[in-house]
Amino acid sequence: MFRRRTRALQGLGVALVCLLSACSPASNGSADGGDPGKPAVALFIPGQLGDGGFFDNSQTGVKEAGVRLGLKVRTVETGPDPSKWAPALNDVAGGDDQVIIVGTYGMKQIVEQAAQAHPEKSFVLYDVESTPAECGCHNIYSILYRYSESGFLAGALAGLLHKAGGVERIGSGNTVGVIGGQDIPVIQDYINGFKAGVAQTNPSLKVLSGYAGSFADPVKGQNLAAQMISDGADVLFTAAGGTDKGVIQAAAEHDVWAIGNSLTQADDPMVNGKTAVLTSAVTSVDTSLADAVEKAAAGTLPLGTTVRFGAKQKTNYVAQSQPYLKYVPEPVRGEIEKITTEMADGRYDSVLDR
Amino acid sequence: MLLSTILQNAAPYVLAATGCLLADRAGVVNIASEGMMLFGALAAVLGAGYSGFGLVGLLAAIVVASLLAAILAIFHLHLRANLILAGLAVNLLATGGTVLVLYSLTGRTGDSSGIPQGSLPEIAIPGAEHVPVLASLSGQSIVVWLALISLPATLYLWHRTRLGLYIRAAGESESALVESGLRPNRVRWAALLLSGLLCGMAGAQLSLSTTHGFVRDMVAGRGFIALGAMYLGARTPVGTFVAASLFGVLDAVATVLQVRTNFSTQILLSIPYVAILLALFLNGQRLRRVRRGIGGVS
Amino acid sequence: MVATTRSSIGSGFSVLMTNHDLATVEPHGAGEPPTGPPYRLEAVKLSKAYGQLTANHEVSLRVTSQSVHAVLGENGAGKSTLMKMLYGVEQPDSGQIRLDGVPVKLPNPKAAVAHGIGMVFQHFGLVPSLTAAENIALGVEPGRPWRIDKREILDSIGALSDAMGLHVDLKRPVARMSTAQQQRVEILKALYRGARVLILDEPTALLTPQERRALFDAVRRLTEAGTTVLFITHKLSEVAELADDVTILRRGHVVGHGRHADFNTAQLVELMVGGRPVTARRAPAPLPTAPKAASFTGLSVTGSQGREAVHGVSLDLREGEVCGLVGVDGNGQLEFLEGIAGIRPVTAGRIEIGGVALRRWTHRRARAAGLGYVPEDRLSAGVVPAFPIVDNMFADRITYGGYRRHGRLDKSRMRSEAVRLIEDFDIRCTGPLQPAERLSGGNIQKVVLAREISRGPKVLLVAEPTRGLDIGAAARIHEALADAAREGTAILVLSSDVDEVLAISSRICVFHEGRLVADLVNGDEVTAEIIGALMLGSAEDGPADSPAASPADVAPPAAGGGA
Amino acid sequence: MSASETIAVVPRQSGAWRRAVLRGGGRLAATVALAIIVIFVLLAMSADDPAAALGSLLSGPFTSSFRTGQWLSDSANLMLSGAAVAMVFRAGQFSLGAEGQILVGALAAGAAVLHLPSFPGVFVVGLTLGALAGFLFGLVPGLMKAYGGSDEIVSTLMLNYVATYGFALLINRYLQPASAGYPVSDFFDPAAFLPSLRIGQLTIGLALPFAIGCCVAVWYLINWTKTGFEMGAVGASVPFAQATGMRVRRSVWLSMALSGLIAGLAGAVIAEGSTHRLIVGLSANIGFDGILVALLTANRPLLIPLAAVAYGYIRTGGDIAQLSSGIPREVITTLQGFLILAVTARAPLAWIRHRAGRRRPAHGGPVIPGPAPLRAAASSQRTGS
Repeated sequence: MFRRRTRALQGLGVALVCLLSACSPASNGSADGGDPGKPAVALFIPGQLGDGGFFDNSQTGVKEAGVRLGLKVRTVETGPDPSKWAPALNDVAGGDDQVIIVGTYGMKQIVEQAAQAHPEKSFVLYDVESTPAECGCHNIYSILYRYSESGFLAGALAGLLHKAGGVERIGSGNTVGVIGGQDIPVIQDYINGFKAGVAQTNPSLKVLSGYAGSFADPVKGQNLAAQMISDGADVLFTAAGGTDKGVIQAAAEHDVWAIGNSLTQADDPMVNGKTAVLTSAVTSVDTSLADAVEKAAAGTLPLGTTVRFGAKQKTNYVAQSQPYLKYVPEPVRGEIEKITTEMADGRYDSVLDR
Repeated sequence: MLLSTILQNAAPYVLAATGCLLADRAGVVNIASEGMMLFGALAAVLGAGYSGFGLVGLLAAIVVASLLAAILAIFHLHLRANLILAGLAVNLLATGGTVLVLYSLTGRTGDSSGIPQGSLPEIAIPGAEHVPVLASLSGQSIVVWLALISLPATLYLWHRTRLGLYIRAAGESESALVESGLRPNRVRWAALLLSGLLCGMAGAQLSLSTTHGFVRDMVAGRGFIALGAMYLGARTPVGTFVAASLFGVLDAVATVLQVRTNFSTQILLSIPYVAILLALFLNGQRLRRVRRGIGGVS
Repeated sequence: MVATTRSSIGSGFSVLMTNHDLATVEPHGAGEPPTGPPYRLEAVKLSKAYGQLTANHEVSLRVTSQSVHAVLGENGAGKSTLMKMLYGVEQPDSGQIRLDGVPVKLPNPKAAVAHGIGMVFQHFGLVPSLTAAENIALGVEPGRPWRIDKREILDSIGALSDAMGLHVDLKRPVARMSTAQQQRVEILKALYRGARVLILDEPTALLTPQERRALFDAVRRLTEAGTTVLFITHKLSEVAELADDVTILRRGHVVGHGRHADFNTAQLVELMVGGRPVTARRAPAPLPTAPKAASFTGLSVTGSQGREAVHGVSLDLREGEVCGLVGVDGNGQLEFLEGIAGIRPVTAGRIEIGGVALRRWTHRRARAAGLGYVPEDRLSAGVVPAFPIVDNMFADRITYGGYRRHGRLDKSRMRSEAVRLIEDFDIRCTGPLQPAERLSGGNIQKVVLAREISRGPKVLLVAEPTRGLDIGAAARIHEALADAAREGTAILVLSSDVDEVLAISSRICVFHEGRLVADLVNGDEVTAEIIGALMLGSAEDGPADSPAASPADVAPPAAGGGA
Repeated sequence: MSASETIAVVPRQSGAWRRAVLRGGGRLAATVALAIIVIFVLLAMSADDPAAALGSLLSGPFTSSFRTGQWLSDSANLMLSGAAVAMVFRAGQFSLGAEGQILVGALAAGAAVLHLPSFPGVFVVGLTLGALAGFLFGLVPGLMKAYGGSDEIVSTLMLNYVATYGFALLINRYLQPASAGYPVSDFFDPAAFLPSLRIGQLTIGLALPFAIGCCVAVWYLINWTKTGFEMGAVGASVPFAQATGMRVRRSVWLSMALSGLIAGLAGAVIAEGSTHRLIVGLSANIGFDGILVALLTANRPLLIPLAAVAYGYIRTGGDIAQLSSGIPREVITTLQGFLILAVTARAPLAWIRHRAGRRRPAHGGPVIPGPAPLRAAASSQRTGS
């Protein structure tokens, strides 16, 4: 009885203190640097940074461009609670930032609403396309990515490595594998692209695929990879965020090649002193966003339009990493070069766009 | 290959479940096993990475996880916080704390890239490559070996040592211990610290052997599964060991199914949880049959 | 298991017959009482207060070596506090404890054990799943910390139990032992720790008369072997049977002490209750000829272990009769009662209350049909200690939808009715909102009875109505039951205290091995000895010896009952 | 978690009341001080300007009326979740299943409004189905406990995972539009949005009064109805409930199912009032936050709105600090852990006193347990556990 009361009091007190403290002067966020004349840029992350891929890459791109151009740039991370996204974006849109960069499919309508409410601001919406006709907003520049192209390149590489013969760690087995994080459309694009790439270059290869069910479960990634390896796979493409770590680990353990999806992975290919990541099939979100920031700074952001970034914009490519240059035979590299060029010309669109 | 995967997967379950068992039998449901494993995993990476020695990582994992156990012990045993809620709180501390520590050390919130990679020592059996079972065992990390000997060790603890006797007594009849001039809380402290130690080892296996590196939330419910395995094993050492190993097998089977079939990932991933639910129900039915009469409600 | 029980009961039985002699037995070590110190154990002017309440005021106690010393007093007289101080559980505010004339400090039980003092609590401090040996050795295991010497444990305990005649299966978990066996384990546990002074806290509270005999025999053997025994009780008969010396406590003060033989029963009662009226054995109520209130036919009931504990028992109850239910613990009488109450599954048979037969017997239906039930364990099943009196009093009626107005609970009406019941049943409390946990045991039982009687049941089932209560409170409870019977309620009362059953019942039913072996009209000819014999299963002897035993409504089953 | 406050409130003696206030005040001050210290240490670890971050955390929700509305909306969700938890705790059962029940409730509500033709008030259908689904999902561990004797802590914990995976699976398979790049459904029709009131920039959703209504309903159920009384009694003592003719099993499953119902409603309210669609991660741990809210009030339903508003303030403040100062979100998670520890710790003062050398045992009673626990042990032996 008594205890109950004191604890209830505590609850009340917490409220009280909060209310009292509300009188203290508000401090609005201030990011460092930035020329006063240039637009302030906010990168809005509807989720958490540290995914080792998509969001981290977008931050890299925006920051890099911001520093280069002397812009005031800040990142706003809302966390995975979707009920916070709309209010948080409204909050940001109501602030001082002139350019607001927002990604992922789930943000489409939310950004459109914010754009409608704040016609004076410029929005960059990446990874999904806004439909101006529906929302009646023309201050959104949309960026789409052709993930399937990256997958295709990785698949083509895997196929060609098998065809070439005599490549280190590539055995006589006839199997390659691809591992995704969650079973969601974006990742499905990667996987379908990979399968198409293998089919294009080496149709007799068998492709294993699996989802870890999480972007943050390297143990599951390790398990899946080890299983694929024991089923004969000697090249593994991974598109699974933090889960990638496990895949790469398994590749190192069992002497097979992993193909990553980001430059970071290609730049740091070692696990325990052993090279595991052959290269990465990059979809450079960072480049596309750096490009957008540049255009925004210059006042040339093509609002109301959509750009599909891919091989054509040179954002989808196979990284020229050390191991790639060392282990992949010259003819194969040439072939990949050629496929990338052809892809940019739209030769594989029919396969890729399903 | 499959057996070695199973061993690798089962080791954390076995160790953590044994930890839950010790705590549970001493009268403390260790719902914080998840958090202990998580912080253990991070500490292992940091310890091994910065010192260059895998064993230091293991030690760091043990110390940090035991520290969390100590927090739980202080709050539950001395400050009389509700056990389950304090356990949840420890889990929250681990979820948030690991990221904050990672952030303050590396500026990254997602994973431990940038910290030198370490690895647990591995124990190989010379000449075992061609012997069927030994081959999978050889070269496994020290933690897997520890998991294997955890069963005989627990049984020895149970039946041959004072601590084991006291642990079994503490959970069932606190008054008996007190009357024998013993302090139940000390026994619980010991059990909780041991529990932390085992969960720390389990975490180290995840981040220093099965994979190399820490990823936020990488324990992904394995601590809760370990807790469930303990219940599934009817709170006995052998049962717990078998049930925990079973989850290692289940993981491996799910992986095979994911790679070789088009089965829905979500369904495969929820199998362990459904299995625990079923086991709980069946076990409850069995107990109910035994004590039929005075209600079915414990 | 059955064999063990029987043999111990068997030995007790022979003593039972010489009961009358025991009352005049000379103290042990006859002759001059020890004239001077050192006494084995001595308490000098111990005082202890809990806040406002003085539990012990300058209590002194002298225990002669190798004697049996009884500490007699009503509940709340301060007996337990005294014992707790002697065992180091509580610290005296002032005073001194001496062992063999030497003052000792007992900051905790461990210190007491180190000084050779052992205590057996009323409710056992055993770990159910550990074996007897593990329980006995708990905390003092021989061997190194990382390796207990099991052989050594079994050998040494085995030797001890042989020497003391306290036989138990050392490898059996205590969960699977009878109460008496568990008590033996407890005594062994104390002795194993080197206890030479053994404190027994109401040791007979949970025992059957036969088990009590066996215990007393064991206590005798212990004193012969050199142990000094101090036991707490509020039962005069036990003092008469066992004690050499006695110290009587009342309200925290010593009001009398000396050799037991120096007191007669009337003096002891006088000292103990301080001149309050005490119910002696009540004249047996006449067997009413009123109509049947309930009839139970061929009931079989499942017991705790899933086995059938009651085999086809039939019994009729008439309005206004008080039927006592006795049996050695574990012979089905409790299961029978709980089966009728609908707490346990009844697997066969027919239950009729007020002429209406009910199918799918549950407690809820039983209550709806007019059954009242006072459970055995009043603190866990009789009341919710944290709930106020009013909630405890009307819990049954609330759950049946009573006390509602406009769909919500009518708390003010409940409160005013509670006030009335508190008066009627003489419940000592600050008001209907006082939580039950702050009441004494007797008043808690009155709350339970107020609840069960005030709903006007046709049949009232009562288990252990006065266990652990002092004489005054027990008398009130007995009055309340008698009043209810006068109102026409048929009462079935189960008690492990045969004297109580003899005092309040108009009829006595004896259970043995799950069967009703005797159904007697209570009268002066029916004695504790006869009932005791029947409880042991000697169905042929009992009624034959007793001319008053009338053929029961239900004939006892064929000789021996069969299993 | 025993329901010690039932039919009657123990009469208030002015002295005791004042002592309670003083002691409560002391504890409160300590808790708040601890919270602020912890926040500051965490911020110092992670923010460039900890003082500014703390300032924006503490004043955030009042810096614009939009943010105020956001705070109230978040508080409403917390209230519902807290009411669900308080419901089951007051009935003496333990459930950690609100998280899963919220997901299931949201899923049912969302699936309904996505498939139904739009008509005014369609949101009510969603709420009803959400509540129903939550009820059924809460019924599962309830029945498992009542009829199977299954430990409800483990079962509810496991069911949370089942709900999480099931939620993702169903959205993935049936509810997401073909073009989606992420498991998320279309937005609901505006008719399925929870109505809200706009006062200038301040938006107050129907969720708020609705949530307060739910808290009152739980209070009424527990304190003024037969069913609630039964639940309290069953929670306090099963043998007692059995011996007084109560329907023990019904009470167990009903209390857990009703808690599920409220959590399901919370899910529906979040879907219809906050996210306006189904999306993976929708529950965002609010089921566990509900435990904290219920705990802050010691499971008193009428105080839950206050506690939810207070806790919502810190949460929203944290969000705003994150928006404006760029501190990692984990500061709030960690703080939450500390807060739960701080409010669940029941005897810090006694312990400190004990440590300081008083010879009184920490638990304030004799070291040797009296008859009650022993008795319980003895009776559990008897019933053959």
